[in-house]
Amino acid sequence: MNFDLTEERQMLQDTLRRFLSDRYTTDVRNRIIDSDTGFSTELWAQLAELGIVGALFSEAQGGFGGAGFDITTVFEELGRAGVVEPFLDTAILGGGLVASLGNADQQVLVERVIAGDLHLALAHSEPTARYDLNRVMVSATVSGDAVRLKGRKSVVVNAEAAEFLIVSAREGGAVDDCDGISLFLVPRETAGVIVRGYPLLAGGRAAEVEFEDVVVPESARLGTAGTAYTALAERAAAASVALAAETLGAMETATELTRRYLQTRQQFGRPIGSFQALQHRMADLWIEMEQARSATINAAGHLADQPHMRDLHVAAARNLIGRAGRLVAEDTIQLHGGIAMTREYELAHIAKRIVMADHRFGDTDYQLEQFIALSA
Amino acid sequence: MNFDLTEERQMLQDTLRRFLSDRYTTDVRNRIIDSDTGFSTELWAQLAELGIVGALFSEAQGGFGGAGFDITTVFEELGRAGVVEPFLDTAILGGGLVASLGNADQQVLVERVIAGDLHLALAHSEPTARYDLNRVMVSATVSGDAVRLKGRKSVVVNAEAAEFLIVSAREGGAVDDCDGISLFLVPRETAGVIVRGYPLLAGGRAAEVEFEDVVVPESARLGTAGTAYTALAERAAAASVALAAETLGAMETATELTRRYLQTRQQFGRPIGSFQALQHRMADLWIEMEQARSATINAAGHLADQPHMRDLHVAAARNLIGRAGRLVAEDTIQLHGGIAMTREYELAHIAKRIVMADHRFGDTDYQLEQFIALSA
Amino acid sequence: MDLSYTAEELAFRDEVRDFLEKNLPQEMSDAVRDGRSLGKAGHDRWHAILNERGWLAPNWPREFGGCEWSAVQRFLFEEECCRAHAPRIVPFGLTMLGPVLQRFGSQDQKDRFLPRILSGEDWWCQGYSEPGAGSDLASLKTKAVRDGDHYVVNGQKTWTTLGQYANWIFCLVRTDSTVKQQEGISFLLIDMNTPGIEVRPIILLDGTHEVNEVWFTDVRVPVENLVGEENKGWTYAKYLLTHERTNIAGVGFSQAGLDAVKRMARVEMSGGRPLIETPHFAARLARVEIDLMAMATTNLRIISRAAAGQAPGVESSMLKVKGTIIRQEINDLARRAAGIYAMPFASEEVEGGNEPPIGPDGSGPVSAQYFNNRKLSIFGGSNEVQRNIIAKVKLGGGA
Amino acid sequence: MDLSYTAEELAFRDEVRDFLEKNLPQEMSDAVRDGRSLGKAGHDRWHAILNERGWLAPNWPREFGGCEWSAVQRFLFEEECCRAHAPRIVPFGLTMLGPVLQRFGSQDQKDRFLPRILSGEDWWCQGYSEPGAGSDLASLKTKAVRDGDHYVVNGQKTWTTLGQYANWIFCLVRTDSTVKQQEGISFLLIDMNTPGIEVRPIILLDGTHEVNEVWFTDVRVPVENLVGEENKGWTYAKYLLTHERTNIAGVGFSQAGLDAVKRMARVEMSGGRPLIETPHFAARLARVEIDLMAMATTNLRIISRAAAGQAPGVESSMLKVKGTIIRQEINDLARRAAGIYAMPFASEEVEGGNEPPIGPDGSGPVSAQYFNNRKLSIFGGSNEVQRNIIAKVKLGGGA
Repeated sequence: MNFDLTEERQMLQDTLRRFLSDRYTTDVRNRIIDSDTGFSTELWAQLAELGIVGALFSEAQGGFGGAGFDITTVFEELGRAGVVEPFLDTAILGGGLVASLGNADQQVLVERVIAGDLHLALAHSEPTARYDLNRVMVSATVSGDAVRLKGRKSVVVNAEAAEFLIVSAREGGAVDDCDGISLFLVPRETAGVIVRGYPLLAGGRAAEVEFEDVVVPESARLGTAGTAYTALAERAAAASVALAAETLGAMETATELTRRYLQTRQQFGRPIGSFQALQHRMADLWIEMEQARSATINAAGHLADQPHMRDLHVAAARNLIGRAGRLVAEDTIQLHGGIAMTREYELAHIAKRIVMADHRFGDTDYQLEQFIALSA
Repeated sequence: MNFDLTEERQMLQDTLRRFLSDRYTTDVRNRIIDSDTGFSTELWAQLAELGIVGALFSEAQGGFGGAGFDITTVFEELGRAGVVEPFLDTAILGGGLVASLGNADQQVLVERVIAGDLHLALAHSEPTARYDLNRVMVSATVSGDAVRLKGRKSVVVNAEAAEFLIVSAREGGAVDDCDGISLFLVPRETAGVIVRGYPLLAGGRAAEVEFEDVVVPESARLGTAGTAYTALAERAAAASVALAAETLGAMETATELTRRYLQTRQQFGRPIGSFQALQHRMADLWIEMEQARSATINAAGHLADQPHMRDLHVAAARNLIGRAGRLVAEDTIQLHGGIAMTREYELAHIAKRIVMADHRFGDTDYQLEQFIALSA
Repeated sequence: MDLSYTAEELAFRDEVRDFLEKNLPQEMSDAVRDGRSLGKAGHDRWHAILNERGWLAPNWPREFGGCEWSAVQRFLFEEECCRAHAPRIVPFGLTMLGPVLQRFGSQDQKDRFLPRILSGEDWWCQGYSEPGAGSDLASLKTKAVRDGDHYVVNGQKTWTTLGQYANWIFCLVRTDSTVKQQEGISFLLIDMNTPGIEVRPIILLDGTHEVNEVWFTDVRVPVENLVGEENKGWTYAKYLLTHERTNIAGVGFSQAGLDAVKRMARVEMSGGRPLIETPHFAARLARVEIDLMAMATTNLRIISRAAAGQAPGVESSMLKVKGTIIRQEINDLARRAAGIYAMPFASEEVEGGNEPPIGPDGSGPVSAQYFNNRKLSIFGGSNEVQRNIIAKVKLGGGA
Repeated sequence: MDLSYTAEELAFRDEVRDFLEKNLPQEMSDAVRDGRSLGKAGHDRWHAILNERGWLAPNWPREFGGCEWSAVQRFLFEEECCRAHAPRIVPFGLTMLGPVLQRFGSQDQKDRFLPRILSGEDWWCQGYSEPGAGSDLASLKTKAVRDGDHYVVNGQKTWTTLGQYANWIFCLVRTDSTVKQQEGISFLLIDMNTPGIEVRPIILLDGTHEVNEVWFTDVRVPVENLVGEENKGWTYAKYLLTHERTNIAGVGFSQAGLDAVKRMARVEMSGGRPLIETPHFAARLARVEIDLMAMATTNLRIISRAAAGQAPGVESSMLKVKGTIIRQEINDLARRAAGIYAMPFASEEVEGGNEPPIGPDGSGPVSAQYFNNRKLSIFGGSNEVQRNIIAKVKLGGGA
């Protein structure tokens, strides 16, 4: 039983926290959000150089981390600073899938991801799939040594910046079978790939992606045909651990901003932090923060477990954090009052990150359903 | 649109409130609870004489009320005083079923109920039925002009005091069909009726009732064979309106006791009602009280409607009151502290009435299920 | 006890419904339903339509051109407007300033300002809040110093809603700093075109420009623009704040919002069935709907008491708290219902384009509205202040 | 980061599990599981069994006959005891007074009292609370006046748990009324058989007799029964209250309670299927289970920090608040699970008879326990006091 970070992770945390607090200020971040690309290539390169991307891959994959607690260490800091750059999409999802399924040729992309000069996006969600990971209707039809992709993917985060889209498509089975799903590495510039981008409410960009009879070679497939679900589910779990940690970090910032505001803001002749009703609400938020931290630790600690145990802890963590996160986002805004409603105030962005994280890979209710099914 | 009580109901309310506040003190009530019968025949007679039972029946039935708002007027006051006498069982359920289904001979019993000299009990719940009104396994088999009853009924409130049990039994259909259920007027002293009584946590008594080949004449049936469900459902709705109003009355007492306690109880040199955290919790309780009152009004006002609309409002009211009631019961105890944990303090009993009401005719979750099904 | 409307009330409702069907432009109700901003032109247009029908000022006496409707009529009107997705009537002139002038204004002020509120010639905004004051409204610092037949105003107001469209502002200003906070405040009417006034936009967290800062530097205001007596402004301000607000619970908004959530949850699929049939979402939806059904009755009970001449006391605080909780919960449900489509930022540019919408109908603005409506429990007397009021009245003693 | 126990810890757990399997009498664990009272004889018996094994005082140093276990060992022991439905060890002598005497008691007091706590010869109770004091413990009024080599004690204590079994009581008494509240308090050990002491039962809302009033009328206590210095009692009391309590979160109790709820919900039927499969109940159950899984880790994190020598600060307040919320929520779930069988009052007479139980296994005491455990958030520093503490530490400044 040991709840301390290893020395390496402690260093990673310190480095990242220092870098972001120096460089990733509210002004800088809000300018990034307003930019056309929705992220800063310069900061991306610098963070990759600091080893932040490498920390998300194992040594075998060319990185120096990749375990649950590496992911939480990195993402808690990203969340704390409200970072909008697509670490989840390029590294955890895109890079992670190539690393776990790709052949030697394809693995080269992982090196480029770790070096910071390649972006990827997972094109998986579909209009009627909501959060169901197994529901894939985009079709892949083999003819000769070519594969024809057809269908639509929704809210593909980081699609515009990605050199390759990793596209899930069905090669067999019914619409919601786990079997029959394949992944393809599709250059975004391929003919017939129509990308319609838009900004996201909490920063960054996504796109609707239409595949109009897109033809790629069979060599674009990651792994064997129809068997991608296991890897997808594993990466979805990793993404959930990342999202949990990111939200936890954001909650830390939200409560810390509120703590300071309550100490300094005067009303009726005294700091509003002296009002007992507000004190008690803060106390409840701090308690939920501890719970959120524990749930994140549980999920990270079980990420390499058997799928059943892994998914049980992941669902538990994301359900708890979904509830606690909403409470923290709403209450910290309320405890501030009007100032937190303004775009310039750091909390506004942080609250958006917290709440919007609930819309990736299954919201609070979806996670509860999963937990119930897994614990039956 | 008019939310005022009629003059008659206002008088009924005043009379009942005055009588109970004079005569039904905590001491008196706690002695009643500890008694062997679990209720006071003397107070029962006096209340019947005041017209409290008659107010629960329509003029056609020999009473002078019987509408939703008559029921709420009476039961809110009963709830306010924490009355444990079986008005629900003898009048709303027992008397109400005889009045709506009984033939001329059987109707005589309603007169005796209104006069205060007859007790009844509805023997309906069964061990595996929980709150499902349609789930009846006790069987009724006709042979000649006799009917043979067999099976077990659970938590039959007021069974020991009842001269007749009104027993639901199945004469046809599957175990959870609405069709096929009949009601029989069974004298409690009939051979083969085994009554095992026990006290209830919130006052009053109930019993497990076993029917070991009990034989009654066919004339004991209320209404035509296999068609009792409609009347049962209507009385269950009336009982739910009564329970809602009773709980509302009890919540009034709980918050009023707490208001006074907060005003007088000193701690850290000032009344604890001056602590803002406690003030805000009280404010929330008062808000929920208004909501509970509105929900009760809605249910009472729709009691005579078509079953669908009636049951929708009943389910809404009982779900809301189930939630608000728990909040009020738990928070008023908490706001008091230790004193409210003692049996002598009025709130202890009131809180038990509030919470235990949730276990009759469907709890908060059951009502939510009903509401969802009815609003689909 | 009678839960039904009278025949007259029902006839009135039908009249309103009919009017809205015929006169509310489709593109306007579409914009309201989809959460798109109308701009000043849109507001002005709806204002003119209502004015033509004589239905612009439900709560004004007839002598000033109002409808003098009963509380129930006003409620019905508001409910029908919400159901039809009519634009909200901008309240600053009609609901806020109007009654104050009618009660406390000079004859000149009434003659000059009231008709122009109705005609739409004047767009009013409210100068109450100041930075640093928050819930402690009376601690305001904006100063007005008498100089001949003018006041010279210096200071800053904030959270001034739609101030960017306004040509007039009613302001609370400090005219005496030597007395108790509440006793040195006056109520001034200020032409926004006076030199020295600067309006600076505040961009809210959802990217909208609804509110503003208004800065006053040596702004000269004629003394005839003082409402009532000097240093009595706090009385008028309180009158304005507690002036019967039949729609404080926002029942109509909530009903319209809930309908929108249901529409979305019927088409959005989860696990192969419509979201509305999945138990956890259905439970959330049912609980809010149950709360709202009760709230509608609570609202009517209080309205009917007000109609019977009983002044609403803590009830309006209760309606404010619970009403905003319900509205915010519905916003939260809408966000949940939208699923992955809650993430896109449906900015005006995106929405205004020719592209088809990204998610199911109505999903575009849900997240922006969720965040924007956090204001409901903050502005207009925060829910904490309302709870203080409830406790103070019912428990006695200070907070 | 490593979420698993060490091999030594696991071996220890197995040893405890094995011991409980062999030594915990079946009828005793049945009674605990079903919520039946054990009486003094039952408590004494379990006390003796643990004492024989030397496992009675996990947190005492070895020199006084304790186990000197690590925080993790203590947690594992408590968890296993809960899982096996072992009776709770009565804490007054072992967990509360023992450490105070070891730290602040005279050599005579240690020699005289500590062995008798272990042997079970003395049953201690706690004389802290007074009527009218509540959360404001330091406002206590029970007076001790020095008279030769005795103190003469007058006053009243309340909420004295299991005082009806006790032959000794440790009391906070006022020995100086002229100074600040906290500075005039002393810590006295009083023989319950001294003339002038009267114990009056308080019956709780679930009909149980757990707590008492203890009245003192001219009770003469030898001065050698003063612990530490006169007027320094508040220091010792605070030491006692904040003395590391590894089980303040009650994780073991909650786990056992949740298991019981699941057992009941698997047999209780609703709409033709087991209650545990109905979505709303399943959702309640899942949320509590998720909270409890996190709480178990929170608890271990704080324990492991304590083991590393970091003093627990606000963490124990956090554990108290969330731990009691979870335990009470589980009690609420149990009541819900029981359905109509939550209504019967399973009094000792009813339960003690030869009749079969009325509802499904375990449903008998659920409602009584639900009400009885409202005390968890009231006694031992109410949850409101804990929140004050958390806010004070993290925000600074007073309440």
